[in-house]
Amino acid sequence: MIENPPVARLDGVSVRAGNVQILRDIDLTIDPGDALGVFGANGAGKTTILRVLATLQPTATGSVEVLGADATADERFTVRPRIGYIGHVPALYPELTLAENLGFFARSRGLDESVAASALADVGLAGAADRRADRCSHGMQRRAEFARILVSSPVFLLLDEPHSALDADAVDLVDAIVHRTVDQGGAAVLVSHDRARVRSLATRTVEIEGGILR
Amino acid sequence: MIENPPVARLDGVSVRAGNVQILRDIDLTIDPGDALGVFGANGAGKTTILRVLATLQPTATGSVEVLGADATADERFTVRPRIGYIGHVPALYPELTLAENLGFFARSRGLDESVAASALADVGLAGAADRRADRCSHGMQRRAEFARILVSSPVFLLLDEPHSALDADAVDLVDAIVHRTVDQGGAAVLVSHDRARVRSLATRTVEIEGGILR
Amino acid sequence: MIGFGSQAALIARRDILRERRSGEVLWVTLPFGAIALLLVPLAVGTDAPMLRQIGPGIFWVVVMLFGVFISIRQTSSETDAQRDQLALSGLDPAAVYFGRALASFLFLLGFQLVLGFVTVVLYDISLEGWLILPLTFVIVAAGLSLLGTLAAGIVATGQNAAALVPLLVAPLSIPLLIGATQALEALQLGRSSLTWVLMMIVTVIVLAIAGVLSAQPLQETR
Amino acid sequence: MIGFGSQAALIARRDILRERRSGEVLWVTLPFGAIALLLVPLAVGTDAPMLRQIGPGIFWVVVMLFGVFISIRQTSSETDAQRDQLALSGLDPAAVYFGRALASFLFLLGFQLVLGFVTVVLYDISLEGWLILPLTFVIVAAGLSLLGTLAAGIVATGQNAAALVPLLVAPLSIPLLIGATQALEALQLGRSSLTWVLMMIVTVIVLAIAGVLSAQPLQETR
Amino acid sequence: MTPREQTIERPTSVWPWITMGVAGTVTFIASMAVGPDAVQGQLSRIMYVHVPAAWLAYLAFFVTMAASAMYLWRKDLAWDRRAASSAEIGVVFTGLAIGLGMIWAKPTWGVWWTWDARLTLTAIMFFVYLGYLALRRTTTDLNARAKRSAILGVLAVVQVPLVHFSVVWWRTLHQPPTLLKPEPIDMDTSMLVTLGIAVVSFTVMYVAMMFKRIELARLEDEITEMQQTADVPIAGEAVTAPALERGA
Ligand code: HEM
Ligand SMILES: Nc1ncnc2c1ncn2[C@@H]1O[C@H](COP(=O)(O)OP(=O)(O)OP(=O)(O)O)[C@@H](O)[C@H]1O
Ligand SMILES: Nc1ncnc2c1ncn2[C@@H]1O[C@H](COP(=O)(O)OP(=O)(O)OP(=O)(O)O)[C@@H](O)[C@H]1O
Ligand SMILES: [Mg+2]
Ligand SMILES: [Mg+2]
Repeated sequence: MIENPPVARLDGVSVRAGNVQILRDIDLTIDPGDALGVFGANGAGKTTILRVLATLQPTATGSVEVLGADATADERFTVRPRIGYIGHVPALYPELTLAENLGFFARSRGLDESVAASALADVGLAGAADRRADRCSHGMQRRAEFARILVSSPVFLLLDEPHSALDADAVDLVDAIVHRTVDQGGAAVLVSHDRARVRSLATRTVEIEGGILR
Repeated sequence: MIENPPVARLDGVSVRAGNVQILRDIDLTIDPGDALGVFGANGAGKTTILRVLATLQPTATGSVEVLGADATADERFTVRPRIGYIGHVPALYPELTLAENLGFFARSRGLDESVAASALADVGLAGAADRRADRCSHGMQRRAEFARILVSSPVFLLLDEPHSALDADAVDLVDAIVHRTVDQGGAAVLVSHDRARVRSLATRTVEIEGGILR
Repeated sequence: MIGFGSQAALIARRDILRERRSGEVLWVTLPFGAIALLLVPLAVGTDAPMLRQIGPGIFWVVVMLFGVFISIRQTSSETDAQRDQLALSGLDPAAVYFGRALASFLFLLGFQLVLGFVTVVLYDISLEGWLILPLTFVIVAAGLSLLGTLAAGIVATGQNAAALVPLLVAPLSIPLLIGATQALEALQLGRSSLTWVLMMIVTVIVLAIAGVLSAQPLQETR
Repeated sequence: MIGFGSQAALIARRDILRERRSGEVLWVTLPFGAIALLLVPLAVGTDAPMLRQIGPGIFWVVVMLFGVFISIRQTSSETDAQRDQLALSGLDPAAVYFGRALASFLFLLGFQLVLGFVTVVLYDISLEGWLILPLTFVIVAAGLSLLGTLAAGIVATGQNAAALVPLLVAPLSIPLLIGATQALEALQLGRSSLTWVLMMIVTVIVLAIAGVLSAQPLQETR
Repeated sequence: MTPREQTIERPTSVWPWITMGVAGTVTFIASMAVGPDAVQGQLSRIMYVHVPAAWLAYLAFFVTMAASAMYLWRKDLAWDRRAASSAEIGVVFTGLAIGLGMIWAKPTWGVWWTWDARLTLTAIMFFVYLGYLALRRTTTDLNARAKRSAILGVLAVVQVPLVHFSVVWWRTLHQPPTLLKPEPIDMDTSMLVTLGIAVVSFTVMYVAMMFKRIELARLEDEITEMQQTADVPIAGEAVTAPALERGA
């Protein structure tokens, strides 16, 4: 049996912005089945690493390979729909209802709007489907972001502080989503300050300090 | 000795928005020295209660008294500067540096800009004082919000998920701020999903469920 | 994956829905345009033949300015998080560009119709040769929405880039404006307006090509 | 607490600093205004005497429209969180209103100077009686910034109120516009422009009063 | 990371300078050799610089457009340098045409500047390309800069036909085309020949300037590149542990 190719590989990656260096010489390999916990102080570069893995962040040096595609080449466009990224800030359109937001997302993946409706029900927001996103509480908006993950079932999950703003029930939902993805041969990266919870969920953890991985 | 007047008292308060009821018949008294933990599911109304206590949220029924002032009367304007509120979303001006943001805040309280600089140093952001707020990481922005609290030393703290997005060092900062306020005869309300941490910090806790306090 | 056309339609539907909720074009931009048309006679003096002469020109200038504004506002209100998710969605950036432009195009057509009516009433314009107008309206709306959407994409890539906007808008809106004003005039003077229409069409094509070529690089910069 | 004047100055400084960083007025609005002035002759025809006649009027219309836009944009970009903190800051809402208007006023003065220069060059305007201009510029800038800031306050309170903006802008910008155009003309015709200047000053006072009275209710609604 | 030792070789080629000198001299001699114009007298000699300068500006902006398009297609920074170099030279030529035009306008029309479609549009063209150059100074990231300016470089070229045809569309003061037009040319042969010589010389000058400018641009890019790989502070080190309870 041949070995599975890695889900993502960073090789000597550094990122600069303005006149500061955010990441320095990052080497990192994420294999199928990995659930990687990333810890580190505020401003250390955790979000930036997630954006590099999402192929959204231009790098200064090094090579980035995600789901078999070179992230600096046009190939990245073909793998992006298989990446699920949740950032610090909800990406919903405030004037649209939750159903419309998710429906837009589902249709952009060529899926039916009913998929969106059932994903909303799965995260416990069926009753708020017709509420405008900007009239939903912060935690409800975060939940809707997770519904997006349920709609597209990505193989590579990139979650920035996934447990924040979620109540106890919803936290379990996150864990279930991570488990399911990893069990099906995908991978997940979890950035968090809640070490205890992420340690129990992750298969391994790394620490980032001043832009360097330890 | 006469008894201290309460820091805040809600009496039969209900809040409506559009055609839904967010809070129903809330009775709540917060005394000097109280550190009240507020728990509850996503969308239960926790943030709304904080905004009521901050005199920012119009109520449908009931009476709200904060720091001795009737929150529906013009008296509320005189007590507002003694309230410290941190919401879900940082309120910084993205184009201004952290120092400029805090400096603006300090001067609006009639304080010197040096107070702002030392508050930034206290939250560990002295090195990033001249960085634009929108180029700071999410946790750094949250820290800057706490620096605001250090600048004005409010007697009534209203913190919405204070521990989220903060690293281990910064989390202690929150606890220190709460302790200091409470010890000096002020009061704090902490909304959170992190029950363990807030239980250790709070003098008492309440649970909110579907807009009703239990 | 869904086809290019459905992708563009999806984006256009999203933008139309957002506008319907926020009502910005309807309640802020449209009334402003109408006020502009109303202010001109008050400002330059109510000399009827002169107003008749400058009316169409003023109409087109107002359409031009507000048109670009409408399309810029429509797009540049997007947050970074929304931009990230759109980039990950796998939608073709060129389809996104056309979808946005399509929504703005429809707003602009409506805008032109309302303001056109206002102009005719206020300036007592002769409508001789008006048959060319629907064609001109469509071409101008297309050109301005493509132009504004392109400019908005540039604004969204960061503050330094905002300086590009006037640089792009100035040279590219001029052919549209000249074409629009001259096409009707040529017809009224009994000459052919073909050259003008062609010039506008060429501008629209140039804009469409430019938008398609720049859509991906603009999405990837910030 | 700090005094009313210092509060307003603080807010104005904040807005000026934000503009300096974002460069929106400088890079987007100002060039747009200049383009507008340039497009008019191309659109209405290059008839020199006619241009000389309509030049000042067109200038004022452009100043009027963009002026209100500048002041609206300046304020309505505020987030809910920022609004909450401002309400808690204890700053007097009326001082906040004046501070914002002050920043817009300064932008507008600069805007008028640059566009005024462009107009004189392009339209070959006679500057006889120009001594009234500095006064007019200041009054118009004050009126428009107060008007735009008030309109922005209404827009920021939520979508339904936005429909009120045009109702406010139209009737209040017209006296300013008429006053500005007539004051110079009266002087050039050897008549007194006092009535016109007074009319503008009354409008400015009305706007200031309206702004002060509505500042607190607007801050508290959303 | 240790800072790397890097050096940049000095530009050495001198032949572009020689070519420019020769071409300039040829233009001067040719314009002096031809007899003065019947109507305009000595003033007409301005034409032999005014007109080629305007035409070479057109050419330069077309080259900018083509090179920008090539950059967008190939993503090769060399094309970006070509586009920028050509734009810079085009701006110089436009400025020359405007300056000489103004000098010419004062005695013939009695004013330095007037409302005229060609004059206005030429001025816009000048400012748009000045803006192009200014835009390039706002970013230090080479690829981002190249992308933005390439988009502008392609689109701005619509200015050229606008300037050229403006005299036809608005019949005003400025000379309508005498050469670049569908109808037969009616111009004195000696003047025509002189103009031809001037145009050829200007073209040679343009090519020589391009070589020199592109060489310079390459060196500038190398320096920028070096500055960008140099060591800079780590972003995260700006954040430290909070100092708890000060004084209290
Ligand atoms: C500031 C003033 C002026 C500017 C900006 C200007 C600009 C230009 C430009 C851009 C061209 C190239 C046109 C083309 O072939 O497409 C041109 C050509 C020309 N200009 Fe001027 N010009 C100015 C003043 C004058 C004056 C005062 C005269 C003479 C009275 C003049 C005579 C000519 C002639 C004869 C041509 C060649 C036309 C042809 O053969 O196509 N220009 N000018
Ligand atoms: N204008 C409105 N129209 C309809 N519903 C609204 C409106 N504003 C708020 N709500 C609803 O009020 C409820 C309470 O919101 P609130 O932000 O107080 O919740 P929360 O307890 O803070 O939740 P979370 O834990 O997610 O932060 C939510 O269900 C929200 O959707
Ligand atoms: N354009 C920029 N200019 C200067 N510094 C920047 C820029 N962009 C990002 N940074 C810095 O890069 C660092 C890393 O940011 P990042 O968002 O990755 O941190 P993080 O580890 O996710 O922090 P947090 O725990 O607070 O979310 C921060 O110190 C931030 O200030
Ligand atoms: Mg982060
Ligand atoms: Mg909440």
